[in-house]
Amino acid sequence: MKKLINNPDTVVTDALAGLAAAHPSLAVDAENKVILRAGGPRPGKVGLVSGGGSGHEPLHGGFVGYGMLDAACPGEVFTSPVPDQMLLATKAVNGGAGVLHIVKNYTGDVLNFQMAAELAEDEGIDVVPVVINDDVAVEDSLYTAGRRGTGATVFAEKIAGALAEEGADLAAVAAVAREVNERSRSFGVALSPCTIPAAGKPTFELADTEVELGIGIHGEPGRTRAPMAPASELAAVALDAIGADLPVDGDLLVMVNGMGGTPLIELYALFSEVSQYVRARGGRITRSLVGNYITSLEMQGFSVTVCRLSGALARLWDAPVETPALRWGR
Amino acid sequence: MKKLINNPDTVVTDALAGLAAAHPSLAVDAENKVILRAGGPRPGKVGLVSGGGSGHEPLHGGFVGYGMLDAACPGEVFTSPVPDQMLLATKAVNGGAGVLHIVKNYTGDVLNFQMAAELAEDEGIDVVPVVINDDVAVEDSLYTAGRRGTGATVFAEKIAGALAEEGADLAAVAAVAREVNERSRSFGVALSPCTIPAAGKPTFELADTEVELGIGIHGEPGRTRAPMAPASELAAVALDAIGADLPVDGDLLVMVNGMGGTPLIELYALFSEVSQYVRARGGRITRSLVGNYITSLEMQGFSVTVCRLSGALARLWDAPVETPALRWGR
Amino acid sequence: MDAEVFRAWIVSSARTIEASRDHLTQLDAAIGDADHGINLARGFAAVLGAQEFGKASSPGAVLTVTGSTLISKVGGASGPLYGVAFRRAGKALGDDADPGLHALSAALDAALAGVQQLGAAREGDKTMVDALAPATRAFSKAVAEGASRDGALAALAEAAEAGAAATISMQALKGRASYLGPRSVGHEDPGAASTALILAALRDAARAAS
Amino acid sequence: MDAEVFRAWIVSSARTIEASRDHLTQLDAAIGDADHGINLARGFAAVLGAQEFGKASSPGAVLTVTGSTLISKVGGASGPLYGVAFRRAGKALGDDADPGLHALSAALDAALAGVQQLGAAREGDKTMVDALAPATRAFSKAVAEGASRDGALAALAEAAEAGAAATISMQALKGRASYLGPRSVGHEDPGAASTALILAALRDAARAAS
Ligand SMILES: Nc1ncnc2c1ncn2[C@@H]1O[C@H](COP(=O)(O)OP(=O)(O)O)[C@@H](O)[C@H]1O
Ligand SMILES: Nc1ncnc2c1ncn2[C@@H]1O[C@H](COP(=O)(O)OP(=O)(O)O)[C@@H](O)[C@H]1O
Ligand SMILES: [Mg+2]
Ligand SMILES: [Mg+2]
Ligand SMILES: [Mg+2]
Ligand SMILES: [Mg+2]
Repeated sequence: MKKLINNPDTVVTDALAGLAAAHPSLAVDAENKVILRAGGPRPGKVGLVSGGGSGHEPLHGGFVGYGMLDAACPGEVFTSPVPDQMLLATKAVNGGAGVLHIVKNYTGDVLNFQMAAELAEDEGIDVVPVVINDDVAVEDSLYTAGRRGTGATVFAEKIAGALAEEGADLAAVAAVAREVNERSRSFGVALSPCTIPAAGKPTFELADTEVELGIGIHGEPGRTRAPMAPASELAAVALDAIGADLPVDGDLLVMVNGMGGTPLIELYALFSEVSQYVRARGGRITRSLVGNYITSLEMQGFSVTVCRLSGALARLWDAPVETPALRWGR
Repeated sequence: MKKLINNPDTVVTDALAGLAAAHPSLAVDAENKVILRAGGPRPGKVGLVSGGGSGHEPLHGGFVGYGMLDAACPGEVFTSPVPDQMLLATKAVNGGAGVLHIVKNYTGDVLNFQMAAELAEDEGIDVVPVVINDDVAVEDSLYTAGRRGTGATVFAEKIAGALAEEGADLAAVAAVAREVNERSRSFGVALSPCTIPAAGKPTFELADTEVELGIGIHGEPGRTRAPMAPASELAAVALDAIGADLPVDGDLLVMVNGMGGTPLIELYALFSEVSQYVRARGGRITRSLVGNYITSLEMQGFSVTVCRLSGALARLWDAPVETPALRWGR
Repeated sequence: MDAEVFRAWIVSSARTIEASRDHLTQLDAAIGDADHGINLARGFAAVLGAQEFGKASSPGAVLTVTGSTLISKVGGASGPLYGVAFRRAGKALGDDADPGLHALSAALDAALAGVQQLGAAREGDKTMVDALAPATRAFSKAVAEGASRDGALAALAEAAEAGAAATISMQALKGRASYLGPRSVGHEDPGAASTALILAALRDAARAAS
Repeated sequence: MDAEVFRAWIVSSARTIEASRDHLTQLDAAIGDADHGINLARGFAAVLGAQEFGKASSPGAVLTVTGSTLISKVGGASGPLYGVAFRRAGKALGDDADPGLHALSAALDAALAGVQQLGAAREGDKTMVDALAPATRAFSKAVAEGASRDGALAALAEAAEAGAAATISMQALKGRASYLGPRSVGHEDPGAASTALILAALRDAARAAS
């Protein structure tokens, strides 16, 4: 394992120190591991808090700022944060209009956020959680842990953040986050595993001729292993899986997301395939992201997320945003 | 070799198709391999053209847009483009005020841009080339190929682009690009090699306990090989080399750049070390970039670029920019 | 069994988890995200370092502070689940200074109920429940049949161990391993494995105290 | 030597470059950026595909279109350098339909001058100049000494080959390999190696025509 770190045990706090040094627009509490917008809570604005394991950067800390999150709670690498962090963040961003928790659907994230919400409610803060579960690789069933939350988290954070910035109330902000989740689906493919710093060895072994299909974002193996294939075929596998659940026609917001170790030239090559696939099925990609937005350390691979836009969602997507990793309009 | 591509021979054009599909603000001529701002030349504005081998994305195509480049010419992977591309781009962006060529100092880039400039002059277009050579790993000497151009290219394109957008003339735009180059120094470190798609195997072998110091951006080995070390020590190696040539005090613009396969969490951990190092020597990082801006395919590693800011350069850095990879103020 | 025995249990759990850190992490790498050993080791180390842990004067207080610290320090799925388990057990013991076997049995039942209420896993879902549930059953059965303390705790630990081993052939329906579908079969559940270790530590701590 | 012989030279250069594509690329991987074979193979393939190449009716025209196409298709350092070399040689031959040995010698000198003017490399800098310069010298010496065509071309190819081999022990001062400093020693320069291949193709094409 070769990593640009000082020590596996301090990588999260070291990175937080770097985030703080690079972005004066953030107030980073490295000791308690909470990333806040500088300047304190916005009175009357719904606060948005998200969080999850580290190793998915820029998610979530890179999305803290005007028009998106008010706070992010990074856990250890691939480990959901603890309720203390979320409670601290919730209190810090509460401007009196309540706080939305954007939670990726993993048992750990859900349980820890749930505990934090109870504690916050005890302190008189209205909290509404929205659970993101967009990953079609996993069966959605009452009897299982359900679908994972992946790429749609970025969309929900952006769009709900824009609505909150406009002054909408907690119920409306939560509703739009839920709507984004319902209109979005994702599928991921790994070309290589990744190595958790504290574990020191790759999370799985993969031959040079194989890929993992239906991966999540925690370095776990996928649902199935398949022979390596050209970008066009891998794009089709992902979009077939998405399309089986959600028609990919109409106006679409599409993200081709790198898992951390895949260069941009490959992501653009893949985006070309995705856009051809979608066009052939009557879809129009009117908005897109191509790059590393929700990653698995240095894993090579990609995920595709498709969101069926409405006019209102498109308007909120276009609204100004000013965060380290997503910025336009100001 | 496992890559998210269709075919090593089409990766550059496939990626260009993706770039075109993702960014309606660009006019991509995939056949001739030229990336232009949509909407034709800006009358009276100095045109900015850059280019170089592919595999360094987002450089240069990701920096085409308002306040930065007017055109980029991508060559094959790690191979400088040909004069035909540069001539076409130069003619397409000439709004009558002449064209600046921003050229990274590699024999191939310099020779091909030189030929293109001669052809453009023949057609009556004023062309001024500015050669970027900021890499302190390489000795600067009349008897050698001289220093390589690396990270300072991003700074020069942004700052000269801003001045051109304000309507400055060709001499002034070229002068500010030269000034950025003179005030900037870079140093790079590789933790892993990369694989050129058409070559199919890694450009070098590196043990799990070793790093390459003083690398360029073409997958070449570095000046020396050294034992793997913590982020703090690797940051010090890079900054010692930079500091031996340029004092790292005063107001600084600093880029901690990923080589393509290094995750953001590591780049932020490294940025923390860089910022501590600089602070201890009287420097203030008042502006920064942390991320993948000038890459070597999927290589793991980083480069640090330091630019000593003046008030004028800081103002131009802060000016609005709207490109796929760098955007603020609009 | 007084507070010292309970404290010794937690100390020895911390030790066995630390010693099995890489093993548990490797189990999690196979069907999860390779952090279970790291998570628990961090959590138990924090418990031992907590001021209130050293000062807790009743068995119930020892377990409650253990649970609260795990909640605050572990994260992941196992943090809240183990945290709630220890807290519920501690609450069930109240401030009884020297709980007997029936009280301990009730506390273990409360722990299991807490885990199932929070995590909604049933037996057979391939989780820590598959170690904890048979273990509590074996313990209360042994107690009902008049077994000695050491005998009942041996039955507890043995059933947990067997339950953990039985997860190997199960397909996961809860937790991260469920994402693997049929590929989750053939691997031991890391949380069930750590539960077996912790309950073996209880048996050993009690035995050492007697 | 008429246009057909020159065309045959370029066709056979293309073939030998294609056959040595991976070898040249590996040489470049050691001290450069692993693209030299790929670059030249792409360029020569484009030359063979160019309409004007098939139609070029004089030796000078064959070389000029070869050079122009290489400039348009190769990129990198070698594209302009080889491009200028062939163009200068073609210009030097003018429209002589069947240039003799003295004309060929002058054309080769012009090619070398073009490369050095553009790239500023001197002998010993570990570049294609280290193959081209001794080769042109050996050729003009052989011609001056009254050697046969085949003999003079054999001297040319042999000197290029020896010059390329001699780059192994040199430290690069020009081109990408110079970035490696002392680490560039011990590897053959890829451009010198390809020059030796191209000049050997010239010797063979002439021999085949006689
Ligand atoms: N819903 C659940 N109910 C009970 N136990 C669960 C549940 N989900 C997960 N677990 C347990 O948690 C263990 C994983 O813990 P850990 O690796 O620390 O957390 P994470 O899965 O968040 O990385 C699993 O092996 C399983 O025993
Ligand atoms: N200044 C120069 N003068 C002469 N030849 C040069 C010069 N620089 C580079 N070369 C030649 O070019 C070769 C490399 O060509 P190539 O790999 O195609 O281009 P690049 O170095 O741009 O990748 C070197 O091996 C060397 O022989
Ligand atoms: Mg985890
Ligand atoms: Mg090259
Ligand atoms: Mg885990
Ligand atoms: Mg090369």
